[in-house]
Amino acid sequence: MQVNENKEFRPLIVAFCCNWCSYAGADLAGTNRMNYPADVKIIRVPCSCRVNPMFILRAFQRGADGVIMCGCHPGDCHYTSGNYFARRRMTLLFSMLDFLGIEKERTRVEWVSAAEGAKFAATMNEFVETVTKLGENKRLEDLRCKKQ
Amino acid sequence: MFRLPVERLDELFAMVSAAQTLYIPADGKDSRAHYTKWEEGIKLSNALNTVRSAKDFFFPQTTNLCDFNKKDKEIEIIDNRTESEDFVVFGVRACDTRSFTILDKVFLVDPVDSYYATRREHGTVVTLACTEPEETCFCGVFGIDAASPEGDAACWIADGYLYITANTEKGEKFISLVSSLLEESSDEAVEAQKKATAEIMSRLPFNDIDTSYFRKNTLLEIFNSDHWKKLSEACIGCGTCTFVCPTCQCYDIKDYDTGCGIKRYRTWDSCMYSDFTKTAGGNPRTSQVERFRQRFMHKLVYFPDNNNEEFGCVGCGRCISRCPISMNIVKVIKTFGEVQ
Amino acid sequence: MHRIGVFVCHCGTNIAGTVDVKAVAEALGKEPGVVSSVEYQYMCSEAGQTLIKDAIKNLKLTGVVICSCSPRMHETTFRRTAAAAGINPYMVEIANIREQCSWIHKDKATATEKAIILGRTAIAKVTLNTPLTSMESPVTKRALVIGGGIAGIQTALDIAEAGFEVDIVEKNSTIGGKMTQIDKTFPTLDCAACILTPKMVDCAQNEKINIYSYSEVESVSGFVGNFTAKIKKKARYVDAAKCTGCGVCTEKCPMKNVPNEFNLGMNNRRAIYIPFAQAVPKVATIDADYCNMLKKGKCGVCAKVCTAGAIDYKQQDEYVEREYGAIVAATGYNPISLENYDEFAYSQSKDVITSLEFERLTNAAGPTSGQLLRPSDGQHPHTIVFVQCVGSRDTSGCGKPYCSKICCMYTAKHAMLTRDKYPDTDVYVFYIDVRTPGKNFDEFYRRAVEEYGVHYIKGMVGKVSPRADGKLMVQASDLIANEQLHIEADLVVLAAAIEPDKSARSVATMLTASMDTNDFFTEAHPKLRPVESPTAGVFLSGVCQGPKDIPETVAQASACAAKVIGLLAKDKLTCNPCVAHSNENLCNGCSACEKVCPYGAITYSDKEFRMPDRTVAIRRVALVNPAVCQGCGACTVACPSGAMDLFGFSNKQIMAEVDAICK
Amino acid sequence: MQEAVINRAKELLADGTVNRVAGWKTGEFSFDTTPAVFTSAEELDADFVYNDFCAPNLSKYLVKESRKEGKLLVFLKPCDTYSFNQLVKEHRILRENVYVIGVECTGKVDAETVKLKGIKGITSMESDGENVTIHTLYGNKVLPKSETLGTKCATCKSKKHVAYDELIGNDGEVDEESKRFEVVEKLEAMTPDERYEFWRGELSRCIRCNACRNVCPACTCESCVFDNPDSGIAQKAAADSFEENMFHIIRAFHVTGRCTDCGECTRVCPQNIPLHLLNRKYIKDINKFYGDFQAGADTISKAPLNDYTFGDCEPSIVYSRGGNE
Repeated sequence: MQVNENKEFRPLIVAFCCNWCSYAGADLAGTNRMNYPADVKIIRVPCSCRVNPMFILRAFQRGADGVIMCGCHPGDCHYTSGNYFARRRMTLLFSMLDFLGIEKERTRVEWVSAAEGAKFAATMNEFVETVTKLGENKRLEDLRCKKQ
Repeated sequence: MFRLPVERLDELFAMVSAAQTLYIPADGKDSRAHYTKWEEGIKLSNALNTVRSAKDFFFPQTTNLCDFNKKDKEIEIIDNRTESEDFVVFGVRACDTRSFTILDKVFLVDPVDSYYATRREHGTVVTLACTEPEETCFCGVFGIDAASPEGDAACWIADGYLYITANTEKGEKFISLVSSLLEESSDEAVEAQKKATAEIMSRLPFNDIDTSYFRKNTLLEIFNSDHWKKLSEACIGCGTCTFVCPTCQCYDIKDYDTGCGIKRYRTWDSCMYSDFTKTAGGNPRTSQVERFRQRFMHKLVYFPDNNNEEFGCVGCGRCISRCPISMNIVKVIKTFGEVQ
Repeated sequence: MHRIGVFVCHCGTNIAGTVDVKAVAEALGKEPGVVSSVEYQYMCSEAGQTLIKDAIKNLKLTGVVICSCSPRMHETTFRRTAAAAGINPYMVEIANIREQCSWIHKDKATATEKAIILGRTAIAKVTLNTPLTSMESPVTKRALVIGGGIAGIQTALDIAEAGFEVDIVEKNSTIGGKMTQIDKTFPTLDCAACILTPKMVDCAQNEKINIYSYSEVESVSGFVGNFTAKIKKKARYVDAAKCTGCGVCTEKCPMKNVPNEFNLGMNNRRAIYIPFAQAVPKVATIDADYCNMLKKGKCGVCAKVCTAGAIDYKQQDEYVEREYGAIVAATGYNPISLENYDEFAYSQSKDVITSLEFERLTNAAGPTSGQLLRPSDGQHPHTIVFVQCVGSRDTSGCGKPYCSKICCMYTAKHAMLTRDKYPDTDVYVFYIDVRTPGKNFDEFYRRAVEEYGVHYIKGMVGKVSPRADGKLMVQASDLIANEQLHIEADLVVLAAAIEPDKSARSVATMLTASMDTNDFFTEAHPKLRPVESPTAGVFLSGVCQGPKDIPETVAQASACAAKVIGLLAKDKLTCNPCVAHSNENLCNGCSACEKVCPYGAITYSDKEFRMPDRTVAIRRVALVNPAVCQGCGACTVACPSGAMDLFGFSNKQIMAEVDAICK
Repeated sequence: MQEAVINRAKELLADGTVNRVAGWKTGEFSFDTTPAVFTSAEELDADFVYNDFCAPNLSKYLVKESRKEGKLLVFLKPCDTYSFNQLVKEHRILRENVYVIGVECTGKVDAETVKLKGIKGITSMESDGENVTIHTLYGNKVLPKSETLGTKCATCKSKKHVAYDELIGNDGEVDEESKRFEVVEKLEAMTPDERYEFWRGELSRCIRCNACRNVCPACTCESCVFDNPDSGIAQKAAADSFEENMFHIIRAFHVTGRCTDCGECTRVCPQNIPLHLLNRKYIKDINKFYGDFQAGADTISKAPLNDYTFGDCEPSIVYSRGGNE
């Protein structure tokens, strides 16, 4: 999160991308020179099933305004079943965040294949826009980690 | 002695809080009493005591001691303490009030804990006498009179009036702050209430438990007793008893990396935890029975050994009602007492 | 203390054009642990790599961060560079500042700021990297080919030729696949059987090849070099070792009206059958669905007439477990079901047939012994309408969105052969486009039009209505003449789209190989690795990867064989060291990790432990087999105590990355 | 009931089937009971109780007890048997070392519930199964037992024993009409802002005493991630609102599909935070998204988070569903 009196609010987005599909999809978006905001920073994981809910909370704690996880389409997981587990984990985690009254729009899962550079860019553009509208993450922030 | 009609309590609170921050026990959404910062609309709770003790005001669960800032490859140390403002805690019961004296013996002896000392300096404790003690109360065992609480100023609510008297200079200052609301009064009602309360106190189930065993026998005898194993058998190792206890004073110091610097803070610790006093070299207490023993040895043996026979317990009874498996200090005292 | 070197690549102007590489190098040089931070034109070049190697040696670097293109591009390159300079290759991290930064951002300040953050993130990660050593695993020098069509046959023959053992598992009672049903092949018009059957015989005779006919792969476990497959040999109620293939039983069996699937149900066979004369293995099979002996316990004729004593009504399914180093999927295709295309009256009239049925009608071994006769009345048809793209290139959702690729050519073949043999026949072909990109293909098609006078009409057939007199009214549009046509046809032939065999999906699941939305197997790279699946050790041969004609299938089959041979020729394989590992002190033995592991890499053992309270306890703890683990990380999240972690992507590393990004 | 239970325990001790008995004994008051292990008939006669105040779930103790020398007899209430099964499934309890007697339960009286009714100074309570007589310093009161039940019992899901070697008393049924999701539904019907306010109000009281975790039969980790400095998230105190949220989200997540809804977390919370609602939310979600699942109902089924189907709902269901779901 960067907010300055003179500057407009820019959200900080952490994106977890699986190595085989979505990270490659993100690369393809780059290769095709598609644009999406620099607010998105990608972390490469071997598979969406590597994403621990702890990582997502950690991102929010450290000041992220939105967290998105991308993986292979169901049925296409490089490891056969990883994204199925990830899907259940994230569904329940997001539902819990919603239950606690934390804006559900700050979290997202998208399936992006290695061939879907355009989808990757479009998803990121849309997600950044959504989070920008929501503004700063207040409900899951850690005041200790605020930048002075 | 001064008094004001109970209906005008809000005026008193308003007047105090205009000058200083005021905390009173008030019922929370969970229908239990918690110390709450007073503002318009907050009502004094009828509950006997708060869930957490009043030690939080002087020894909060977490204290930020200092910060370290990393700038490139340099490290800067920041003392981020600001002088705390004066505050008043109103409605502290006799047991919790006594706990401050116990904590003082730990934190105010050399080397003085400046974080605690500052808070003590700035805080005024206004106590409130108990009228309806509960089954878990056993403050009398430690020579505390629930009907005559200590503190900077002491209050009684009797016959529709709040009676107040000062015990210390700070207490006098407090009374003079609100003197415009008070009228001089005799202490008849208060004395009558003291008598009534004493009568109830005498009927309390734990009123006469005998702690003498812990002063008559040697430290090692108690330490090596077989009782500990059986007593601690069901202990689940949570920190409930220590965290609701007004006299538990152990803490841990941790460094927390915030990403833009390090915050060093201290936080309550519990001897019931498996990592209590864990060091690089290991842990001196490796089983729950040892940890359990530590807590009661501390309160009933080590503390009085070092502090003129004074026990490290005030009989507030919180651990009795809060322990998930109903194990508590009374059970320990009784078990040892029985074999005498 | 770490000594990290940061190397920022310009990638010519690819990065330097949008990112101020000097500023990035300077900013990252201030990060804790970084002892050197430099930029260079092309890090991946010889000179760039030398720069890195020299820095590692001279500055005694313990970790390397390269800010460059995607790790998917050059991670291996830079790992090798690091290894060459004497540090562990896994002490290298790549910050992707090209694909995920310079190429997507236009504003230099923004891109530079982001590049610094990405670099900082890689530094945070590399600080927590640990040297990893790759394990080696042995290679079982045998290949499994699933599917015994021309693709499987060619792959098996080529692998065997190189001296490795191959097993072919074919679910039908003979190998040969679809090609056995085809009469002639385009564009040469040579007889399919004449070129296929010698290869089938070669397979049978090659001592390196073992054919499991009438068998299916039941399960596959293991990993590249070390697969174990369980093969189900379905009971055929005939002892294959004794059967001589004489065929007497297939003539004497009283159960005469079993639809003959080899001729697509256009004639009948017996309950005991050999699909066709050149079947390999030439062994009879009893169809349990029709055999009276098996169903009712009455009959036994075949056993009586069999002089070899090969009939065994009590035969059971048999299971074999074998180990393989590589597995080839060659599961082939089928024409789609035409139930969604009722407008062509396929189910209403016997005279509306598919192209494959047409092949059988023109084949000497077919139901009409090669005479082109109408299935309904056995008369010679005079007007034949061929409809192209039935279900292909169909985006309506009824059919397949892709081009089936072979239909244009075989229809030209059918039309040409019909006109050649029966010059009195009128032949119409309705097409969307005629696609003939292949050697001698267009010439072939032009001959059909120019020499044989086939009427090619651009347009789709709207409706086929069977008339009481047996004629088929074909309603169509001619898009070039822009007019509606009504043709009275005797026979309508539909070029049905082809789709992967239904068994492919379960094979893919067993092999953990991925598939596209059409159930074709996905190749590891569409251009550069077209015959490998993304799953190591699994290879693709034939139409199971995408529509192909015979020459392409054979070419791919051989390419696939070459890849398999390359794998089997190795004695040992280097495993990915980024695998899961369990901290036994934290492990609860709860089995959560085992349940989510797709590779069965986790086992449990009871071990003795000295507990914190100085007692000794036996605890059940998880054990990861690093040779089997593929490093997905599913177990790390399933583990509640955090005992399970992943090398290369540890909890701490990922959290450090999160922290660095959010700093 | 108590007599029958003690007699059977004595028999099993005498015939050598078991060498220890896990049960309850009275604490300082008749209404607060402590789990205990008995080794002789004399101890059983002296201290063993089984009455309407034996709320503590004994299953978790078996993780350690079942690894000790000899077989142990344990008395399990219906809800405890679910925890027991779940722990057997996770290989935490060695089943062969435990002899389970299921004991009938009609709900346990909770002193906190009684106190919330404004009854002070309770010196003892007696229950005849219908009514509870409460003796206090300030006089006696009688309440119907149904009004004295703790949250875990008031919203009981099942009175059926799902694991036992023998039963004493009657076996009950799974309560299909259980109202246990009522409060969760009420919260779901609120706006996110209201929910946020609600949970801040509750979780801000958390003192991270770990009572919920340490009593939880699903939390039997050799070392909890929150105690392990290497996990990167270990913090001793709820120093910040984030820590309060984090601890409870992760804890609930870790027991997802494993929590049997025994309700101990809420029973023991010294700050009376309705922690069971978090677990129930997960149970409700799982039932809705992946089909009904009751952790601990058996010892073989796969936990929902360790399982999947191709057609599982997408995480986007969280955005698309209405406020009432």
